[in-house]
Amino acid sequence: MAKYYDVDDILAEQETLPTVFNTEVYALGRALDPSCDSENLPAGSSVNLPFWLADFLSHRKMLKPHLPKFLKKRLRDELQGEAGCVDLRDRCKFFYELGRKLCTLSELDGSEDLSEFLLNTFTSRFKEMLTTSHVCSNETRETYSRVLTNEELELFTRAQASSKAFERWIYSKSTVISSRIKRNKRKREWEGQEFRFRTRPVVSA
Amino acid sequence: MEGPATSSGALPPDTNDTDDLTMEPSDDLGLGPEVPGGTEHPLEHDYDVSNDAQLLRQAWINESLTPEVLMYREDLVDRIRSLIARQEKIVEDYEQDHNQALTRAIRFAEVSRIKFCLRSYLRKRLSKIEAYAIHIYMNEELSSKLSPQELEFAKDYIDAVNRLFKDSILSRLPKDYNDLLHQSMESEAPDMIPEPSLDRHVFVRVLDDLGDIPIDDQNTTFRLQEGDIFAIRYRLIRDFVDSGRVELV
Amino acid sequence: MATDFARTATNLVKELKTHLEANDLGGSGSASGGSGGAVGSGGGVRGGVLRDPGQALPAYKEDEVSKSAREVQEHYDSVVAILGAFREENREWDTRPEVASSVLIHHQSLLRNKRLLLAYQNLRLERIKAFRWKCGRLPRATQDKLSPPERDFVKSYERILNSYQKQCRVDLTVGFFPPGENLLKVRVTEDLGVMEFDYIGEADLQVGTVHLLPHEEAERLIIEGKLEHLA
Amino acid sequence: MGMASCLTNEELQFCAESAEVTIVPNFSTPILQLVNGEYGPFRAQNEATVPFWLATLLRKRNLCRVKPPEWMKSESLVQVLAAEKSSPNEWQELPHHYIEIAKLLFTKAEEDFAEFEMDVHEIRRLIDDIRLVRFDKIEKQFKQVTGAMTIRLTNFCAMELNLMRNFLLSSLDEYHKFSKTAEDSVQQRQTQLSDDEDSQEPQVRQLR
Repeated sequence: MAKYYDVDDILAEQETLPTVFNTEVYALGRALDPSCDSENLPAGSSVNLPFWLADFLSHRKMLKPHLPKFLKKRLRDELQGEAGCVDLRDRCKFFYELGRKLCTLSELDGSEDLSEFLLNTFTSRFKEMLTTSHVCSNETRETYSRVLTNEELELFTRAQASSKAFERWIYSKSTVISSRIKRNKRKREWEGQEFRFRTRPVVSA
Repeated sequence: MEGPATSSGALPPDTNDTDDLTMEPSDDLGLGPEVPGGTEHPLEHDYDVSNDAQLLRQAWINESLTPEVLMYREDLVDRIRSLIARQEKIVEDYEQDHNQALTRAIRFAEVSRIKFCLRSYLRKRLSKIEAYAIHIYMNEELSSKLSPQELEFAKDYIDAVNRLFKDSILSRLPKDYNDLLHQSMESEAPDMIPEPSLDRHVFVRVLDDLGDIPIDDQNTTFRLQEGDIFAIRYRLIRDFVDSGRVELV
Repeated sequence: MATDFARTATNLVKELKTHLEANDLGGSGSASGGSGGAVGSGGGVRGGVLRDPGQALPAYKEDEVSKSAREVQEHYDSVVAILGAFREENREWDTRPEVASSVLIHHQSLLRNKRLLLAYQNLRLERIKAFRWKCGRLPRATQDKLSPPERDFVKSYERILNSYQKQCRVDLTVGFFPPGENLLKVRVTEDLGVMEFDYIGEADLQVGTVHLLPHEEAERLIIEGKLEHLA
Repeated sequence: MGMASCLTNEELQFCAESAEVTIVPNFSTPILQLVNGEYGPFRAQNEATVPFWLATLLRKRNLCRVKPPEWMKSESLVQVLAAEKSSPNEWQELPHHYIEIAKLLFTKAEEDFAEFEMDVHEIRRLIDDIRLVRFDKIEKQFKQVTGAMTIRLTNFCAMELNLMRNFLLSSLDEYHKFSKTAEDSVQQRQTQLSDDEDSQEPQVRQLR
């Protein structure tokens, strides 16, 4: 897996979706569903599972996955109308990433037009972001960081960073190199490291 | 003439003494292949690659902007190294010679620029090698793109990271699940190895008419003509980077 | 709830990620990827100076890692117990869907925990390297936050990096910023005594004094916070 | 979103400093042989061509005047600006590093413009205008991006590309992921039909 260590990918797979078990599950009744009163989880139980587990079991026909609430018809209709300002972050931080992953699930009802829906949503929101991404007020930025999904926020922040870096560069007379760390002189924690200088101390102070 | 308006500590020579600006006899100058200098090229062609310093600069830019490690430019780096050494020697030799102060400042500036490119070039490569060490090391074709030193670095790096993962995490896991290449004994092929995404998009400039290249499975093609710049999926132009028919911008 | 199957490790990763984002070193990805980034344009999203170098890396959470490892062991024990029971009875466990699903859930939870734990270690590893490239060697405050295996790694990393640099006869830990002028104007913020430099020879670096020093040698001292670059 | 591939603006400026410029030296010397090539011979008051970094070094020591390049003449800038404004989908050809070069000249050799009868303020304003008009056009154009595609950006300049790099390229990456997902899910549905039978049984046989 090329993205084995990718933390965003990992966290996207932590998002949950409703599932219905096709089989009974031996000895995990309570663990899967706290309201279960038998040792085994009965077949037909509805359980919310993180994607990483639902995906695996669904491929083995042990459960049937369902669309998470935020991808249900109602929200989709809502998004068709005014995609730009809908708070997707609240619904799922990894809206697109998880959405795309759901597209690969077999047996997921309503997944046929899911990829198209995701694409359309991204496209319409992308345009809006483009208008504001390079120049925008602090308030807009604030609002944005509350409603954008992780993927969108990353794009937005990157665009902002590029603009800022450009402004900094174009208005600067010369490049000033600065330290990334503020040295704490009181604690002498920075002392005594044997840095290998090419510059050779001749006389120590 | 005015005194040095400059911070450099290198005093400008007396105007009467202009001969001091002359460099040493030309047999003393180990310069790269004799390619006409940039003077013939108008500004519009400031990207025209024609000598080692420029080649190195472009190699550094390519390396900075591609998702995967490119072919190591062994000959170029070797030539650059000896150029640097020679120039540094000259800078050192002129240390006491005030008549050569400007010459020295110029050479020092130029060699600093070249050293910056070389370091950045090698650093960018190392960072990609670190990120995809196992992927590269397990693939002969990719390994062949590394210098012997880089290959050794990759191997040592893999060892060091393996040891870290083993000591801190894997040693605490049950035996069927403590491998670093396979998620578990169930995995038939290694399924834990990070690799670069060749589907990332890049900006390229076409240096050579490449004709129509396919851009998807549906036989759609795209014409790449000399001088054009594109935002394009890296995979589509991958082969042209090492052969120098496109460059990253 | 099934999410409990990896909760400890998930929190470990989430918390570390949040901490690292709040204490950004500027620039993204592996720091060895180039130009220090203090003036960087690219990934340096949140930017700024790291106020407290001690926060560059949070302490290694040994307790949580152990706890998660214990959970892994429990999953494993469950699998072994189930398989053992069936072997004793000489029955095929995988013809029993309710048992198979249980085994698969344990199995998948094992993989998940393993991935999270490794991701946790890998995130730390990346930060340790980034710090080394951008700010020089780790300060004491950070060294205390390393686990013993991490301390070993730091040593190994220094060693292989040195060996590479030696073979290539190049010092990669300087020259992160494109050289503009030969000499940089700097003010000394920490007594360094008399040092010898390329190009200009010796300089007496007493606190508060101003010097013109060669770009690449001055650069490292600036990055380490011993000199201040004056525009 | 993976390792960021980028160059800093300072690095771009560094690249721009390798481009050549005309200077009028006030000293004379035979050919200057450098790694980069041969420069000179220099004769006082005669034009010579050197890379920007060398021009800057000499200029700082008051050893030359830097002659702003032809394309910076206000007449040609006025033309460029007009053309940029009148054609929303076409980009005028400018030196690849025009923004960096302009900045270099404005900061390092501002007084020299007058010596070549050029009005530095007017030129500065024109260049800023051109830059802004082009940025604006770029944003408009990218609104037409609606999917994974290859985009022709001929005549885009280094700094313009760098400014758009993160946003545009990452968006294209994102679009590509969408189209790939669409393909994959179609494919998967097809294979699903064929092996529905075998996969009924849980696939865990090798687990010990």
